[in-house]
Amino acid sequence: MATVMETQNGIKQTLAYPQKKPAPRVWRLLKAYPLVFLGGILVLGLIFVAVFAPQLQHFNPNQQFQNGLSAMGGPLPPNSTFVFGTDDLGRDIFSRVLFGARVSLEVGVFSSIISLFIGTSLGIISGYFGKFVDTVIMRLTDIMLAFPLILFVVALVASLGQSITNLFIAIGVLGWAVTARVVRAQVLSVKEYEYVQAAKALGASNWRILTKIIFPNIIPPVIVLTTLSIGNNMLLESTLSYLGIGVAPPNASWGNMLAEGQQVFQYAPWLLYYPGLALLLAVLGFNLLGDGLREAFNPRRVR
Amino acid sequence: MISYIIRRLGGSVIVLFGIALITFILAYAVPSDPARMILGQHATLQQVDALRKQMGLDEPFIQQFGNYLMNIIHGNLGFSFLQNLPVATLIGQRLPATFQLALVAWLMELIIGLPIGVFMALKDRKMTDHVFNLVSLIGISLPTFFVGLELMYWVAYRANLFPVGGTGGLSFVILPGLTYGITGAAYYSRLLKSSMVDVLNSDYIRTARAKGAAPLRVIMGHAFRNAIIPVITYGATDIGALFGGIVVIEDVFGYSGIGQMAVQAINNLDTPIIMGTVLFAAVFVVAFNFIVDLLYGLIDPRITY
Amino acid sequence: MADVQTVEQGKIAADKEKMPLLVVRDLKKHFPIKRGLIQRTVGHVRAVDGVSLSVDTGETFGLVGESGCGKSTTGRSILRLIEPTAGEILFEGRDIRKMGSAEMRRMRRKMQIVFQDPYASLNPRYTVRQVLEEPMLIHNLFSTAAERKKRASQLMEIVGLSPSRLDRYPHEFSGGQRQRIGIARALAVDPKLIIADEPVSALDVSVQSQVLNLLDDLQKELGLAYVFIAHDLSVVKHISDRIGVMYLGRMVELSPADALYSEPLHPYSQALLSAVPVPDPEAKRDRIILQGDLPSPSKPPTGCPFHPRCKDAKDICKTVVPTWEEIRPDHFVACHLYS
Amino acid sequence: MSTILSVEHLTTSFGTTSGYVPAIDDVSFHIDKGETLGIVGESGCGKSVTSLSIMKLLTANGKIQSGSIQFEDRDLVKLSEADMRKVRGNDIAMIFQEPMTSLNPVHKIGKQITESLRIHKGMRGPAARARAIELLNLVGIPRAAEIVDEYPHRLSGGMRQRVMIAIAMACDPKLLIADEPTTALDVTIQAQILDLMRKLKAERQMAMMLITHDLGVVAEMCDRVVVMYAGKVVEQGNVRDIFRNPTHPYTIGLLNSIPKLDERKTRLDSIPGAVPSIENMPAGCRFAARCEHATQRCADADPGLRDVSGDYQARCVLV
Amino acid sequence: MKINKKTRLLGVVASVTLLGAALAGCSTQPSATSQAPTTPTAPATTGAQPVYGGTLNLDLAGAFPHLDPVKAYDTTSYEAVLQFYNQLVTYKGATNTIIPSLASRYTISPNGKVYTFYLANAKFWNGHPVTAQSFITEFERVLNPVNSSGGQGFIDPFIAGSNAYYSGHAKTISGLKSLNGGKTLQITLTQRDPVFLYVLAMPFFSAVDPTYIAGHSESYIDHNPMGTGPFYLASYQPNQQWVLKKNPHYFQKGIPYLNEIVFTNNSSPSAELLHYKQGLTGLLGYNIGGNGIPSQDYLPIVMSPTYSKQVYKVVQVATQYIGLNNKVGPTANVKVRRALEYAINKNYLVKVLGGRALPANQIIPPSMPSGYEAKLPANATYSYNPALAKKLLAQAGYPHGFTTTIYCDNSNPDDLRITEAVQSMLKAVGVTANINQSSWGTFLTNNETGNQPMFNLAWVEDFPDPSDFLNTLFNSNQRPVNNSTMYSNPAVDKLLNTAANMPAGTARDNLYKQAQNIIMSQAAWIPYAYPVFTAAVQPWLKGYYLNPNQVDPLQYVWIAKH
Repeated sequence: MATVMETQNGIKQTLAYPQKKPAPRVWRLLKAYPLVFLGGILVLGLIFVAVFAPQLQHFNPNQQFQNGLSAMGGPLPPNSTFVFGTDDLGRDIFSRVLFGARVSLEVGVFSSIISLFIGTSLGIISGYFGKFVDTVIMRLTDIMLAFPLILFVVALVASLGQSITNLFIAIGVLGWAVTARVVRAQVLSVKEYEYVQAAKALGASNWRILTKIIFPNIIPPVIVLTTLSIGNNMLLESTLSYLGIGVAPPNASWGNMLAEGQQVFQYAPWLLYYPGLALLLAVLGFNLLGDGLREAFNPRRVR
Repeated sequence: MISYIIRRLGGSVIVLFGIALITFILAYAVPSDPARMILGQHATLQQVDALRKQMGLDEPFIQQFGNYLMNIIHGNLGFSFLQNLPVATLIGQRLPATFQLALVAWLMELIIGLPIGVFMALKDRKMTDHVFNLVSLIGISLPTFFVGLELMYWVAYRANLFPVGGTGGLSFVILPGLTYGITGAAYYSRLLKSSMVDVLNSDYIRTARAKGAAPLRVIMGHAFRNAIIPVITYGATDIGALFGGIVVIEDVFGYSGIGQMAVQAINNLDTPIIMGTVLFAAVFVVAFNFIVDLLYGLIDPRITY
Repeated sequence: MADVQTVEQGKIAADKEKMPLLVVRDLKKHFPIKRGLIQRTVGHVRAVDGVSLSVDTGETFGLVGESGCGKSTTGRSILRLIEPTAGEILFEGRDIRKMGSAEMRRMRRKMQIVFQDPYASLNPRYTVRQVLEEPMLIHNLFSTAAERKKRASQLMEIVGLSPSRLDRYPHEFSGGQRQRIGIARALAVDPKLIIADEPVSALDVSVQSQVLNLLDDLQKELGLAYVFIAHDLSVVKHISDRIGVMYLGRMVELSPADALYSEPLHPYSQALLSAVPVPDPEAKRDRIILQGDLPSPSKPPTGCPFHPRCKDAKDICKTVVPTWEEIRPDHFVACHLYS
Repeated sequence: MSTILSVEHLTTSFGTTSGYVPAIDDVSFHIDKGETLGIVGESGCGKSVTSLSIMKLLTANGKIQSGSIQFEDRDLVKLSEADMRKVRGNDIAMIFQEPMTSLNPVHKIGKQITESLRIHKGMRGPAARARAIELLNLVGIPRAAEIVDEYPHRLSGGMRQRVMIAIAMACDPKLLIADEPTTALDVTIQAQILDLMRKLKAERQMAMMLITHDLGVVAEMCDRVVVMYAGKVVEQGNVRDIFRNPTHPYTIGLLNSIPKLDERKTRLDSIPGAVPSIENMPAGCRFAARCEHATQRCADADPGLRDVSGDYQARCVLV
Repeated sequence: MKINKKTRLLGVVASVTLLGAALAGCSTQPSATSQAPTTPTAPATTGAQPVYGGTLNLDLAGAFPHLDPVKAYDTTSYEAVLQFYNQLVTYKGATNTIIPSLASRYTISPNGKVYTFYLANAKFWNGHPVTAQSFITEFERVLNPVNSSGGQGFIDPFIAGSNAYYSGHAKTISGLKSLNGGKTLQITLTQRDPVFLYVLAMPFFSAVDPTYIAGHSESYIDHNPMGTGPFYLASYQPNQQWVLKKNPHYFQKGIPYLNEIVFTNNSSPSAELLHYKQGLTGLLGYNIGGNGIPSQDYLPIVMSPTYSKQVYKVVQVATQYIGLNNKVGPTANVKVRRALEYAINKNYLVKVLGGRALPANQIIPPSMPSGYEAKLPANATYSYNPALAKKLLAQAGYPHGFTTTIYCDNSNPDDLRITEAVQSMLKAVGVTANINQSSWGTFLTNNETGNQPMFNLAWVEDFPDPSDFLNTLFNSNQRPVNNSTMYSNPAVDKLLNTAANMPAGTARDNLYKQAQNIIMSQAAWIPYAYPVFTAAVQPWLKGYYLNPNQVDPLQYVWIAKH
């Protein structure tokens, strides 16, 4: 939620008329805000791992190895065969971490796209047409924002049934409110710009103003918001897995690996650390990138 | 002012109605039979049917929702299937514990977050800013249960500084609170930083400096109160949500608060509790948003109602 | 305000053979103030409260007044960028307030606007060419991209910019150049009337004169009519043929430009003129310093709106709204001193 | 007349991605006691940077690179931040262009006026409040005893600028720096404020540095004037001299491009082109590109400030 | 009854290990020896002289849902009630032997229908004496439909007049008589009932104070017990802490030893483990009917040389199995079911459970006194053989396997792990199984439709009799609620129905064995494990033992100097 606020804030800044064109600002941005490099590298790394997981894997991630469990039935610590160790079903953690990247990314991206789509549409409608429609949509937004998100997602998944699709539908359907608010605020302020007035004076239709002027202006904050929300949703997936309603087994997501790992963390911390580190880096990557993009879209912050 | 409050309350009622409706639809859709849940497996089909009738589960949706609303208005949030007590009583029992934890968690966030935010604003664009920024982002990027488990193991068990878990006095809430502080402080620090940077660039700060005010005076006397407004907005939603139950952390530390009850209810599909806690948490969020709107008037004299 | 109408109508009737391009009659724009539980409208901000004027083809009508007097609202209401509350706006004899949205859009080709802020009135994401071609696309003026580009280059030359810079973004231009682009955009549809809303207020003196000269040249070449809105009396006086002085949503004086300077009638016009700093250290100054601030347009004073600050105020000024009268040929004023 | 402030060869630069770029370059001028010095120029000429350099209130990326600012017996450039704080608001006060944003919206007027009294005079409580009311009366605010407990948003722009002046006057400064004090105001309100400033200055024998782009304001208010262009002083001297016989082509162009009320000209003179950007300053005369008299030698080297007469200099080869 | 294997947090889920019969079960308290093939052993703790006093701290995973004996049917409540209330009879130590309790002695009429209980001289905490009415009131409460008591089915219609009372046709229960001025309670049954004494040992049938019951509301009684038990509830903070104090007037002289027991609500297994390691709590895995040591804590305990010595174990009278639908889907084909039997590596599953189970090969667990077969006929015996499984699947017409769904519930992390392991084994023979995990309530509702193709479940005895497994779960008249695999075989039905009316003995046992052999040969279930209950006990906590019937020994334990 804070990201929202911040983003709203950032948007306020983005509203200022850019003194400089965004493109040449990129290298200045990198200099002024080096962490965005790190974010970009982490996100690219994540995408790479997700795409090439089958090539990088050591074993089938879902295969349970008889020699993957200790005599007592416990997981094995990292060793020469299983470089990240095994989990409590004797599966190779390394390969599962690789494939977990896919699932986690999928959940993060698809749920964000859903909320992006709903939120942007409603935000534009609300902001541009105002009046009664605006009141109704904003009230709906208030309602969504007042819900305890985790409880609600959990209850929704419980009703829909547990599956990866339902998971990102639930996260996505519940996450649009923030986007809608940000988009609406952006539409409202862009609407007041003199160049919108100018277009109106030139005889541009509502549709033209909406698509050619307002829409391009809401893209930057929405990109920032979406980037941040991908990371947030990956994190949310891990929390939901912890609560027992994450991605359906046996598919590995970092979330359900962590959830499994937390059960034995006192005995076998590697079950927690490898997926935990992977998740941390990925979410951090998106946060850094979103942060950097916010700076990039904010003309006042790059001198 | 009065009419603003009334109007605002009216809006809150609509929001709460919407929440009740969505919650009810959700519970209605849950694939589990409340009568069977209450009676257990030994009950005969006749017994179950009788109870369904008695509970009004055979009535049409609208009627059931109407009953539900009437009950809520009378303070009756329903009856837990599994714990055999009114949901309102159960929430009431856990409320003090959750309040205590929520308050400490929130304070932790502020204690960690706000000073870092001010510091980052002062060191804007310097190396230290980047370092703090990275650290705070790492805080945001960590799953709370991960942080909780690590704190439990290292701080409570290994260093033996706090109880490892359970419910009790203040010492029991420090670690869960700290967990929340670590993972949540970054929102505050970053929010405060960005609004502080804006404020520090404003004309009236230059006026204050032109008067010869020292940096501390400029920051605390002039910038802070102006910069804190967006932070308060977030803080209200945050503490509202916290009061409604700190779901994951309560579970990690085995802390018997509302969040833990909600998690257990979800695991068992004890729908009256789920609905009750969702509604309850929403009430807090709505209430705190309301309070904040009134608070703005105190902080920012430009706002009148 | 009925008088206003009749007088203006009289003027129109007199000039029947020469129909003005734009006639505005008793234009009003009231913004509601909402309060209370059900957001009842408890009052109105009378931003524009009965303004009448006319502009001939090729003429510059200057509208001057201090901030909040309603001059910008008047300008935008004329274009229906803000929907007026009441009044008639006749453009070439047709009431544009009665036009449907499609017809209105076509009408917009003939009336254009230039804004104050050259930073905010150009879309930062468009190149100058896109900015200039936008009106052509809206009105389907040319069928091919080449034609549009040719016209855009032409426009650039007209406003004194190099067509080679067509593909640059607005931020790559200086303030004065941006204002030229804004003018070029307005010209793209071959308008007959341009409402220039504080077009030079954001510009430095040396650049301001360039833009004023450009507007002058364009008028001569293209036969444009301007409604020139500004707070700077010397600029308005320089460019305008006739000037209307506004105070608190009303027109208080309307006269030919030179007459307003040489013989301002309304005490407010006199104060305004005397307050303009003269760039001559040896000039003689008989400054009238007005007392107090502009009253709120939501609660305008009774009678003459200017009476609380007027040095010549009489008792009647407090209660009776002065009528709009033509004291001298083409010189109108609303003041009890002259009735 | 003794000099109160003497700026010598002041160069202030701002850090950009392409290194430090001077915003004002080798600026020298002085202000005598009780005198009003006007600094005039168009946007970006460095007039505000000059005033902020004197106050040492530059933003984080700006720094004074060379030169001295002699105020009475001290060189402000060399003062520590702590010592500088004792000067600000006490010996030198400043008012700004935007009265709407220059007051802290969340503090009452009284608190904002008394703040410098608390900082510099240790005055607090009823005494400070009484002084605040006195100051509000001084700047012509009606109902001062009520206004002192108001928040800034309740006041109009003109009133706020009066409050800003009251704040500046609080510690009886020896020098008042007014940075475009009336630019954001309406012309009738501007007249009120200029009137007030003139009155206060006369009463208090205070020196004033008036920064403006409006030659009319300079003509009305100032004794001497410094004309700046693109970070350099191009001309300085007595107001009458400069307005009657401007020497520098820029000053001439500027004066001629203003539309004047008392003449009806069909065409204004104007200066062609635009100010060079701070990052691409030409090596020679910075005005050369826009100057009708420019020759190759103007482009080759900066002509430097040249004496026209005793207290009158211009930076032009024509001198 | 069906159990979900995690009752730690659950109330209504009645996973009670009921009525271990005289010979059933095998506990591994210090002196006991095991009957099961490979029962783990536990350390010895007896020997020293008991010490009085002290406070025992215990972590409690959830609140006590009920403290009213009428309602206490879940494991947590069940054990709590045993601290506060006494019954006519109870179990002796770690055995399944019934001994008198509040009844100092009892007689049974030769026809087995009339039980006479001579009451001991006991008092409630409030000083009121225990009389026959104390029990009659409780029986009436159990039979009162308002209370929806889980105990009703155990005495109705076995006690004379119980059904008339339950259905409201009688104001009293004719089979209950108070004799001898309330000192004697006589119970008349409608027919001979060999398990009646075990029924009476259940907490449902505790002595309650009629005046207390009359004076307080049901919900008050449910949270404020008034019994005769060894401990009374001194104070409680809802959901946080329950403080039990020693009853100084306990009718059994010499016990309890402890002054105080403090239950602290702590649902975090990680914190529970650390508490135990810190020595703050006396036991890890309190609540015998529950899970014992939480599954996530088990490995850290048994892998540690120190703590592994402190582990107690007992094999439960229960079977964990994968149910295969006999009516719909590919598993309706017996060849497919038999193929799947060969696909499951039970030893691996036991390993996944960390050794807290014995591999299973039949429906009846070895801890059952009768019915367990040392050697099954060849056509009912399956061993892990994926190659054979594949071959059989091909023969059944599924050379490329098929896609199906395994249902399981979410109440215990082990459920999912086992299901995942099964999923992986099925994959190895070409069968793609999706896992549908849901809450216990949803699972159960769904299970009882008889439409789940495959499901992971366990069955724990109600009665130590093979009928409780075979008749309840495989008789076609039990479809679909209990017989949710939809197994239907007239021959088996006939065997089961015949056996139900036979006197106990070898002839009857053999019928059950025949039935089991047929069922196993038709592979209705894949039984995979007999669960083992575990607890870790601090070395300074003496006198502890595990009784298979959930009678926990808190009144007998004492704290040694440490």
